[in-house]
Amino acid sequence: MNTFIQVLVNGILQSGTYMITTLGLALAVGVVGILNLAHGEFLMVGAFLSIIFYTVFGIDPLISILIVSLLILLLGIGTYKISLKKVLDSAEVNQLLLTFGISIILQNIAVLYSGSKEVMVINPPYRDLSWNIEGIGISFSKTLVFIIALILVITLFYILNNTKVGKSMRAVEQNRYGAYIVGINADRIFKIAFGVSVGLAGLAGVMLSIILYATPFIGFNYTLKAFAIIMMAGMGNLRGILWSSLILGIIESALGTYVPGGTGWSEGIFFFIILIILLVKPEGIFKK
Amino acid sequence: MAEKIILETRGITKYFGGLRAVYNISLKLNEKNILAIIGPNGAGKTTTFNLISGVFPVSSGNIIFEGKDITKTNPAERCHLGIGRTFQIMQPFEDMSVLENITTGALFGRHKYSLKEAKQKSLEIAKRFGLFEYKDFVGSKLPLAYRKKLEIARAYATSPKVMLLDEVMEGLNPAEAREMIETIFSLRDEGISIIMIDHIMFTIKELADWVIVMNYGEKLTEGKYDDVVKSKEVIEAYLGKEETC
Amino acid sequence: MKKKILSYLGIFIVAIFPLIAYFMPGTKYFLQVSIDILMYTILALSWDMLVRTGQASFAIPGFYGLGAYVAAIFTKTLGFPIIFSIIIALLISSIVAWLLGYLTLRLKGMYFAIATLAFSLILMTLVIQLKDITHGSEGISTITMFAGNKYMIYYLIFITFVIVIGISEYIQRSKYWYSFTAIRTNEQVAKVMGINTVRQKVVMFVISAMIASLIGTYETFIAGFIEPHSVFNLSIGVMALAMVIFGGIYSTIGPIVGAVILKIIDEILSTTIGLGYMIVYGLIIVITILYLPKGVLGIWQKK
Amino acid sequence: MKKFLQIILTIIVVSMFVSCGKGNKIVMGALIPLSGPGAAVGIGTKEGMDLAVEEINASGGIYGKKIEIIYEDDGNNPKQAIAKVEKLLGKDEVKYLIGGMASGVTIGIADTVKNYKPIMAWIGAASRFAEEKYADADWFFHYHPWEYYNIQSTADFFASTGAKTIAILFEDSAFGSGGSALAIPMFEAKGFKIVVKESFKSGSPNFTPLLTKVKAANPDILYVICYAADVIPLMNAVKELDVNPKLIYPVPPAWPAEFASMPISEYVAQLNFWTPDFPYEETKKFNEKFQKKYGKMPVSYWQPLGYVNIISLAEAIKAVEAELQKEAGKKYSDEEYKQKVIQALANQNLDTPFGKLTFKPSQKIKYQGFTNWLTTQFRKGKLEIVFPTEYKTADLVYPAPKWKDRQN
Repeated sequence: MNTFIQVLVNGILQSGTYMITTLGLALAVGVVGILNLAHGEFLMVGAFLSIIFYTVFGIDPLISILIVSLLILLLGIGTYKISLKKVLDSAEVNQLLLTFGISIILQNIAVLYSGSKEVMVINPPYRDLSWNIEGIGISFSKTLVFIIALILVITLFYILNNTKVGKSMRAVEQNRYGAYIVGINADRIFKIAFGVSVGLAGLAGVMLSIILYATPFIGFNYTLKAFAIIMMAGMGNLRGILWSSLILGIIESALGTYVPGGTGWSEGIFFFIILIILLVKPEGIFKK
Repeated sequence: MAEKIILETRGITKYFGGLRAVYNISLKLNEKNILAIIGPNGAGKTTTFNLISGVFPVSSGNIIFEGKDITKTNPAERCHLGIGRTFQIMQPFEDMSVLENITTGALFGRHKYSLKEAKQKSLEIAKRFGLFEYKDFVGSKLPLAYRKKLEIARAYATSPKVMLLDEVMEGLNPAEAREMIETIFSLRDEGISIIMIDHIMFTIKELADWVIVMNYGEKLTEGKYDDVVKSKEVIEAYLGKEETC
Repeated sequence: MKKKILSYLGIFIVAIFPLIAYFMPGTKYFLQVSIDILMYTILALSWDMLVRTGQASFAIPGFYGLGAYVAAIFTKTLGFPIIFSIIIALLISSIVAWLLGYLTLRLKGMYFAIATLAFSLILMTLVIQLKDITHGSEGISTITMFAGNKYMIYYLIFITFVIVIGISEYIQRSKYWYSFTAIRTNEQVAKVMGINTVRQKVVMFVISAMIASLIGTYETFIAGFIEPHSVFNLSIGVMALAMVIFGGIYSTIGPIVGAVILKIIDEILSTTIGLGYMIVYGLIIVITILYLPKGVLGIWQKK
Repeated sequence: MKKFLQIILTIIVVSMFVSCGKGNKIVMGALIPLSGPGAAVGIGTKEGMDLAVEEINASGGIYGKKIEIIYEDDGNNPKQAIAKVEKLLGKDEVKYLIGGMASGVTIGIADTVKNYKPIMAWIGAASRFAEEKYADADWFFHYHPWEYYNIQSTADFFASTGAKTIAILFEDSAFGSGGSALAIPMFEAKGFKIVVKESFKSGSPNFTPLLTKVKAANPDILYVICYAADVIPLMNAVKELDVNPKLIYPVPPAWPAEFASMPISEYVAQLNFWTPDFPYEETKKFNEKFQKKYGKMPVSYWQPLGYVNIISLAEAIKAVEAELQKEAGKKYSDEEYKQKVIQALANQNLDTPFGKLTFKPSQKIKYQGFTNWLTTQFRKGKLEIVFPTEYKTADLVYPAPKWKDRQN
């Protein structure tokens, strides 16, 4: 019984990582309509910045998280202005290639920066803090990631549905030219949405720097998984991301604990579930 | 009337999820006739076309073409049997020129012409529908009237026995409309049977041999134009609304 | 007409390249690089042919790895001659592609891309985990073809290259150009125009998969050693995409130009700049796509 | 824009064909990963090599001949590596092929290298399959220990602790799979019971499911074959789930520098090929030199290994050159010269940061360099050598205290 509860806890905490790394991309894909292959690299830059702030200026990640997210948000807006803006109307493959180019650049700048250090880590005091309740171990930092992810999902959901900016975003999502006609500045909305999307990636990066580490190549795998989770949830469906992450996190956790050799299969199973869902319900399992 | 029935639907019905888009529509199209379907927006006219051309499978009911049940066939097979259609929102293949659009119809339509024949054929068709001077234009850059013509030309290139024309008159000026009416007559005279959806009453009056009125996905009434327009329900449901606004 | 002469000239140069290279210092280096370039060209073409039907696939790494592994297993474990292993690899890939195609090709855009990506990653997991058959991550050592004779390898790949160009050009000039373009721009209309869209897409998917898998088998017998992380490498798929868009999509010459230029840039940058050269590589891609959205070929095309 | 690109391309192409004259130089070709995952190892190796080259050339080179290294990026990919080997050996005509990291690359280039038979002073590859590939190559000098040496040392050490059960976790690429494939039978042969064997994907690790399983199995030793990046998340999860094996024994090729200062590192033991704390004179000297040039401490054994790679080869060449110096006018043909260098390397007895370097036959190849491994344990942020006993600097703490009994 204890093991079972531990498995659930592990799965739920892992789903926090999936949520927080997927959320920003969902905004880019669902609202701006940009297939951002460099999402994971913005996340990676966030993790690097968090580590730099901690080691160079001694600023704790939980404080620098705002600065870093803002910096990455600005980086995103800059990237949008000089590059992405020009491919908004191009074919999806052009966006893929452009963001692929950006991801190569960011990755290799990070390679130069980290040099012979295989991995960058920091050790804030709460890093290995954990509670042990009746034999169930719960990590503080992972719980923090989960809670922040949850808050972000709910906030974003609220913003998209209830505020003026959010409503304009949804209007733009549905009909770009129509939005122009009713006086929404679509370009500005895209700029903001993409900036926020990338800023969220940066924020996720800061959280990863607390629970994991940073390497120049940490991002790509999260990009792939984020795309897959978005497809599973259904395009532009934020609540779906919450459920999809939970399901995948718990399955991964149960597989790793109960099945001999399970962890080795977990990535295969992860994508197998997604493939099946795409085939059975291509619009995503959690339709709005 | 002892005319031969070429296309018949028997109580076709379509649900989208829980929504009833088309319910129990039965119609008969006689050979070399022009059948018009009218009705207010959202009456299910275009959905009916999609069911006949196979774009959507029917939820229930049957479609009979030349005496054979074609309910279970896919759109391509229906095209090969001889059902051609145009789309209300014009959808030329954007990466193709006008001529290439038409060629595509000839290549994969009922006769499956070879590439050489199809190219030949498409030139003839372009001339026949007055598109020759625009033949190298990219489809999406054509003026509206010509895009309508392209829709018809492309469907015609598949050598159909029945053509489904979805609002081909919409947005045309009187001169263009007149030309279109002549075109439709000429198709009929060639032996093609036609079902058309339209709003513009004078063209229907002139063209249609038989009129079906739809509302809320159901058939309201049918008959000759003069009879139908006099029907009380139609005036209420359709003419009363449409004409006044 | 001029175009035709130019393309024959191009193929002629590729054909006699080994003779030119023979007189250069470091012959085999240039041969090896050209082998890599030709292999990427073929992959890029196979990706382009499929994307002409509107389906942007990430299954290339999957089929590349599948081909490589089937060939390696049949040669190493079962002792088949190379040529038979290659044929079996092609057969198996075509069956897998046929099944996968029927399942996934009704998905569009991103959904199809993610489904095929999932396929590639699932295959990689299988290969890593089924150690008894595949030797897992440690890889399989087999034999090299033509005893490692680079000239023979070059010409084998050159022949493949010509055949694939032939297939691509056939598609461009036959009725398939019409059906593919129609399916790509508006599948619904294409269906109503009498095009059996599912069958056309599946057939193209199978051909494209077989080409990727054939190149995978070549990799096995060029290096004589394969490991899952390098043959199921997703960057093989992304590179094919990059080369196609870089050169010019929906054509035969575009992917070739893209593959040749990108691969040569890669080689030159890595040997001259060394550490950090990928930054410049990334910049070149970004600048090209921003200023030449239709790829390098866009320079010659009218607006 | 177009013009700008043209100019840049022209410059690059021209610079490619203007190769520097060979003249009075000794050119070595280094094949290391400089992009993609593995770049950190390549960069570390390069730092070590650059340090050695600087040192040798500053003291006048080898009888006036300066050393020059051409670095090529193998991208950690066997096929890419083949092209680079062809460039180094065929186009640049280097006589010495050095560097190396991944076993896969080493296996993949074998057939190509055999066409040239250069002097291959190789610091990478630990897989037994790589050893097989070079079994007959009498020009192949392998510095890095084969993996069976480390598994053997590990097994010996485990036996010395009195442990009975082992849980093995390994990362799923060639490094971890290969290691576990060797380790499991060897441990079983020594009478250990393997209670858990699981693979995981390095790079995006989620250790909690695995460790929940380990906790249930309650092994004496938790043996983890992983990369540097995995160590800290692993130990965080071990603590989080309160997993208490008697000994935790991860074996990454390098440690994250910060790990030692973290409280979770206490009592963690591991096999070390090299650490900056090694008790040799040369180790201290190397650390100082490295610190002076780069302003930081070395972080992995690749830095000293790259250094040793050059120093060792240079010493051998120097020995041959010395013979030539003795008799003026004497000349060796290329082949003779090569054989002389091979001879010199074979007879080498060099003090290095890793201890003595000599080349002796291993299971398959003729010239194997290092074979020793030391077991160390983190104690108050420092690595103490606990096994084998002759090098011991501290006693092993076994079993390690349970998490709840520790201070922090």
